[in-house]
Amino acid sequence: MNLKITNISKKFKGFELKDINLEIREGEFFVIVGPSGAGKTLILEIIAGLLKPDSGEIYGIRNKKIGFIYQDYMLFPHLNVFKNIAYGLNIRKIDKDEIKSRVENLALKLEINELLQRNVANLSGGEKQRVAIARAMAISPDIFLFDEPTSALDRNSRIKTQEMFIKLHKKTCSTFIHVTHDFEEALSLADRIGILINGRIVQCGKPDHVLNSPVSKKIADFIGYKNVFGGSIENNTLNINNLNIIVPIERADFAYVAIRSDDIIISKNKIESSARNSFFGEVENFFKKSSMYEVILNVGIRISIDITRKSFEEMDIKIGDNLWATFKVSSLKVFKH
Amino acid sequence: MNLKITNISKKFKGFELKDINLEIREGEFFVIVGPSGAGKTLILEIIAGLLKPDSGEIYGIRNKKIGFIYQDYMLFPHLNVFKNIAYGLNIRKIDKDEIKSRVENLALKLEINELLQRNVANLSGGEKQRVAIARAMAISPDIFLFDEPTSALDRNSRIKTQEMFIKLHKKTCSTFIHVTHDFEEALSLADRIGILINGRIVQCGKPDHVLNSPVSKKIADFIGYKNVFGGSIENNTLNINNLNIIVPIERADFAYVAIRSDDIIISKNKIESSARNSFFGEVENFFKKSSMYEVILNVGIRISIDITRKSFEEMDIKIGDNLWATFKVSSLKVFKH
Amino acid sequence: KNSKKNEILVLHAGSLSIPFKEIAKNFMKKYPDVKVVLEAHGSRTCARQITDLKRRVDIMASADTQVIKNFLIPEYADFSIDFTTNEMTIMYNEKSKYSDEINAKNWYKILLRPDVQYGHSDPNADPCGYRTILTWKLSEKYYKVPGLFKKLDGEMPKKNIRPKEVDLIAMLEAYELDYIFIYQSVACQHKAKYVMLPDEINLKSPDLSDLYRSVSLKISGKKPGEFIEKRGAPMVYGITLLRDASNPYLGAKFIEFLLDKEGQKIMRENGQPEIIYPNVDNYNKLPEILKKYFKKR
Amino acid sequence: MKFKVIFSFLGFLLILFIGIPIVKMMISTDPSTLVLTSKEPEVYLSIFLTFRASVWATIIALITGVPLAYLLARREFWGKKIIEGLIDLPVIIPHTAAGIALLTVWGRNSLFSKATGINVIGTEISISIAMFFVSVPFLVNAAKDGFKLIDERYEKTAITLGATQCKAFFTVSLPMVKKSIISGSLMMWGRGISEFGAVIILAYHPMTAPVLIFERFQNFGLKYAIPVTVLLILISLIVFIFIRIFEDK
Amino acid sequence: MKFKVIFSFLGFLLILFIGIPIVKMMISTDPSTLVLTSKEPEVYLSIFLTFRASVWATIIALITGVPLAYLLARREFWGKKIIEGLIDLPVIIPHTAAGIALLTVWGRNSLFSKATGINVIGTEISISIAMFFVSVPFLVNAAKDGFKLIDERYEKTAITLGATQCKAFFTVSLPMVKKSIISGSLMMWGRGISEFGAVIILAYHPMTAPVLIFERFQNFGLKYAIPVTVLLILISLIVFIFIRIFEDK
Ligand SMILES: Nc1ncnc2c1ncn2[C@@H]1O[C@H](COP(=O)(O)OP(=O)(O)OP(=O)(O)O)[C@@H](O)[C@H]1O
Ligand SMILES: Nc1ncnc2c1ncn2[C@@H]1O[C@H](COP(=O)(O)OP(=O)(O)OP(=O)(O)O)[C@@H](O)[C@H]1O
Ligand SMILES: [Mg+2]
Ligand SMILES: [Mg+2]
Repeated sequence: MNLKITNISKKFKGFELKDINLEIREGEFFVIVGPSGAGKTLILEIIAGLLKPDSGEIYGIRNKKIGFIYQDYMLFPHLNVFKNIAYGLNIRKIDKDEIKSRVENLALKLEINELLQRNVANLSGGEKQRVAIARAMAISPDIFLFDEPTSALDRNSRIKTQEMFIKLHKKTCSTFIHVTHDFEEALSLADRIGILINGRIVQCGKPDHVLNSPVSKKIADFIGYKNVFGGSIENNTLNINNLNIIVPIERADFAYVAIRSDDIIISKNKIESSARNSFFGEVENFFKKSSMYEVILNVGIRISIDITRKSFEEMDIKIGDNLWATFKVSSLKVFKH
Repeated sequence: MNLKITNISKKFKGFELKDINLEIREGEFFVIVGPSGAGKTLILEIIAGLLKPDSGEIYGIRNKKIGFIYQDYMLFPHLNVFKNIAYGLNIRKIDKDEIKSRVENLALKLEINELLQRNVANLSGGEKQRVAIARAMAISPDIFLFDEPTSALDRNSRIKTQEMFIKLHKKTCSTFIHVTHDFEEALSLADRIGILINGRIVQCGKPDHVLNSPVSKKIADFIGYKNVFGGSIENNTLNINNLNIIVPIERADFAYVAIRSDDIIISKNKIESSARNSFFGEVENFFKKSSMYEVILNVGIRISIDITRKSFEEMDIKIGDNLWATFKVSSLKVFKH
Repeated sequence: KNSKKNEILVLHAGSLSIPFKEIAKNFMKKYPDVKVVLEAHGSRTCARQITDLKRRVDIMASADTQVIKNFLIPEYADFSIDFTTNEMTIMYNEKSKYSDEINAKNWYKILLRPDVQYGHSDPNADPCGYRTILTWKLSEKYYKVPGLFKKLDGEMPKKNIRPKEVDLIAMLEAYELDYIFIYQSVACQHKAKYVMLPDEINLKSPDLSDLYRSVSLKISGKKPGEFIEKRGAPMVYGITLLRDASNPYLGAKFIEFLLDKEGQKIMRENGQPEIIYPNVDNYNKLPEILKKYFKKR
Repeated sequence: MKFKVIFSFLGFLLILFIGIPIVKMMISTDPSTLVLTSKEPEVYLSIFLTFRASVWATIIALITGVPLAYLLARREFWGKKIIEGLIDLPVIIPHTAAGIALLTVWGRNSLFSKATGINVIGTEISISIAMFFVSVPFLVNAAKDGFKLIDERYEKTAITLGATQCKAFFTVSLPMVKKSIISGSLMMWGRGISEFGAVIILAYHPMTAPVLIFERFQNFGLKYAIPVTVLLILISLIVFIFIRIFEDK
Repeated sequence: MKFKVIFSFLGFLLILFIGIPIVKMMISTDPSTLVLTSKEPEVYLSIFLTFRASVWATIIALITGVPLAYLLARREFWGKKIIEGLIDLPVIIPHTAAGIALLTVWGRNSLFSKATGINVIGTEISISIAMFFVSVPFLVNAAKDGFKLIDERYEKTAITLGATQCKAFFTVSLPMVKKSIISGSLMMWGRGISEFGAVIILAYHPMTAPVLIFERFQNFGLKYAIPVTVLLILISLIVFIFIRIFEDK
């Protein structure tokens, strides 16, 4: 049965979760992604039935086993790691040996097998998080509700855990509702993504689609478009700071255009190609990332360009260099707000 | 005065912090990075004097104002957001108006200005974290101790917060000791990085240096080298699964070689170049990341290659394609363990 | 408090509370700069305050002159004045079962009815308690019903015993008991109904002391497990001035006031008439101003 | 440093205040008297009776009071403050008055007695009733304060893991406030033991230790009352220390 | 659902058990008598005296007992269990015995009195002393249990923010256990009010409310004792409810 969330609203002083409508297919891996304070935790709590919404209904959750992972873990302080993980199994009066083997199995997968007899109070942040994940997984839920389950993990553990989630999802056919503030994580996990900003689901769709077609400036900002410019468009041209950018729509009183940093090519000489936007400017700054460089080129407006470490080194880029930036009209996204 | 940590050890059942020696220059931005459970929080607590080490000494911390941010925030539940941030100022009996303006300023910077009158209990995870940061910053400490202060933040907030840290660091000349499990974050913040694995500082140095010259397999794994192969070397050649990789050292009974995924070039045809390692193989799998693709190529061994989204699309890579992978000898790192 | 001048501390049996309060009031009216402080306890507890807790007390008045003689003389006091008497009665209220039938002749029959609950205070702790036992024993003779004492004693469950007479009143007021054995003065002061018992059994009349002496019971002695025999005797209240009194003179003045017309009048009004031939244990040690009351004899 | 010294000093004053009278009382009794006293059936029977009756009161309070404490800590409902006030009341009611009030409710003429035909006055049950009445607020309040300090989300977590509300209560909330409840139970048990005024109205016999002590004091003096008291204190102290050590396990 | 019903039922039993005797006592008094009683100086003076003496005892206990509770909750030291046991003891000591023990320490013949020349027996001070002794464990234990449930790292955080240990205690630890301490103070205050056995040994005069109630009962019977009791209960109830409401602010 699908999980259907209809018209959920919840109002607080200073924050409102408004008219949330979602239909999550049975067995789907759905990721809700949004900035801090967007209402992600609230939605999960409402779905889990831990918080009563002001209005709206949720269908398809009754009698389902739920695996909820709180953002702050909520490990039972009076139980050790083993007993925390085994809690849901003990409640179900499962055979002791069975419990033992299941818990140890999970612990092994999550690399917390050496902590099983430990007190939960003095675990490290990441260890706590993994215990919380194990505890939720132990009961083989029909629906997983994960509240930022990887935020305290280092990259390797995170990737491992993500891989585990994907495997688990394939194996169990459970519905996964996963909350994260990390769009990258959403991309690599989700069947579908819902973007939550300021208490509203602003876009919902396949990862690819969301990534390539954000429908508003806010979303583009959130999912990492660094180049977003607003202005009026006439004759397929957006004029901004005396710069004429050719865009794929003909006219608009006001619109935003956005382009991803890695959709822009940088070169010493002007590239003659089908790419119709080409601007000359000066390198203002650059930032080193682990596998690439971000270059800020001032061509009248500041644009941010990602290039590989290799190209960066080959081109020997320095602040003050004059370079060309080129991009295709088709890689520009346009939206009204 | 420099902060000098000498021979700090602390033993628990199942975990040991061993012989930590660090000298952190006054005004330095030092980042301790390590996987979950490595002992990062413990080190910070010891530096802050909140935890007594079994042995060892710390010099240069006495009479210094410390801004400590706990991983789980430790916001005072009986005070509202404003009073939490103002706590350290109130303790110092600073003028009410002054406190008000300072707190509001900080809150504005951290985008929590609308929460000032709120109860801390029902803040979102990221909001709590920002309140904790503001509270520590309010007292203008001489030494900042940050325990994963950005882990609960979404990418944009994180970048903003990181930028704020950098500005703050420039402006205040305070010493920053920043703990994170995110190597990327370490790279973009640190003057120097200390890598902590399993209770030991295993490498310490400038970000660049650490990134390019990991000294062990563990470190290479941790900082994101996906291609690490071990074997014996003879005649500048590492033989592994009948594959001969030419390496920059002449011989070794056993050694690891590592290469970054983005140091490998992929092509349909063999590239004739100075790069002396070139292998032919089949695409086994690929993963989409937000700005690139990771391709797993089986050339006898599985190697992971990062390519830009653009190249990926241009080359129209599919599983089963046969491609060449090429890399330079000089981009191979070699280490003994 | 003992350092305060013109203050006297009077410890007295609970049953003397009301008359003593009034006497103290009038006394203080007469001597406005004197303050009388009254404390009510069980008679034995009063004595314990002095002997065991070493309280500095001026006057002690007991419901049984024997308490003063046994506990206080000669270590803490020199004499004991018998100053008033009392009598045993059966107190009840409207809700008591068969209260409309009971009288001095049939009370024991009514008490022995199976649905009637009666009680008395602890003979070991309270003079009123052992006096009840003595009354029952005398009744057996007086009403000529052999085995009456055994019956009365056997029919009453131990749970109907309370340490002091006031605790019994609580039981009566909560309708837990129908009848309780208590001093006439107490019943009178509580404005309750009571059965007037014949002098032969109510332990009031000094004239009948020989009769009273013919019965006895054992009560606990100086230490646990030890018993002494208590013989019947007319009910006599004793009062004494403590040797350690902080204000011996004022103390004597208070006793004088009590023995004098005004005091005796108050006592009488509260159901505790004066003894016709007041008696003193040790005339020589009496303060001078008190001697006059006993010279007559 | 200064802080620690001042705090230790203040605490020390309190310990002296409590300790001196108790120690003085203890050392005023020579051990041989104590041994003799402990062998008197009247004494040890009454001490056991007291302990037993108070244990019963405490058990009943755990069964009824802890659920109430939980509701008071977790729910909001109309009249809650009044109930909280009511629960506090027995603490301030003078003991004799409490005894009398209980007598009217449980005595021979009460509805309870008439309905059931049982008369509890003068039995061990009535002793427990008196003890219960005067001491149950200490347990309820300790438990309530404990529950209040526990994040409700722990229970919610247990529920998502498949626990019923009932199971969540017994496996999560209760163990988490274990210390508060043990502490409250100890206070209640101890408070019950010491009760005299209310107990004596409901039952003079069988004699509880405080009644026996009072009786001995009145009839035989301090010399015979103190050893019983010291015995009571010593046994209780052992129980207290034992439970305090045990509770940390 | 079932859970809620059972819990409410059990709690309800307890409320009935406590409520019926109290309500019965209250309704047995007609309001006019109550008004008359409240106008008697003897009555209102003794009630005020009782409240005042117990307030003093509670204040002293806050000053000495809360620091002790803090140390007991936070530090480990030799003999801690013994001190904890000792602190619990006054609860179980029969009240008369407690009074007698205090008399030997504060009385006319005590070292204290001889050294200072002050005799506190029979004064308001001695009433507070008796109240303090029998009721301080309730405050100390409530505070201790509260401190135990608070993460020590909050204090550490305050210290890194520049607070001295002392400041951290007053600005963080103390406010965080405020509820436990208020609750403990209320219990202590109430327990002090009801004390009879120990108070009467140290001070029959000035008369506290329980002594007055006892005396009235002894001399005039229930009819005169109950209105004073009801008055005491009503005033206390108002105080309790008021503080319980206030504490949530
Ligand atoms: N009880 C409450 N009263 C008032 N505001 C609340 C309450 N609970 C939550 N909020 C507010 O609602 C907003 C959304 O909270 P929520 O915890 O769902 O955020 P989130 O999306 O999970 O963020 P994060 O990624 O930082 O955890 C926040 O601004 C929070 O302060
Ligand atoms: N009191 C303790 N007793 C036993 N082990 C402890 C104690 N405190 C910490 N540890 C262990 O020490 C190790 C390091 O803990 P620490 O909290 O420093 O990790 P961390 O590097 O901060 O990890 P994370 O990134 O997950 O927060 C962990 O394995 C933890 O379980
Ligand atoms: Mg959240
Ligand atoms: Mg940590």
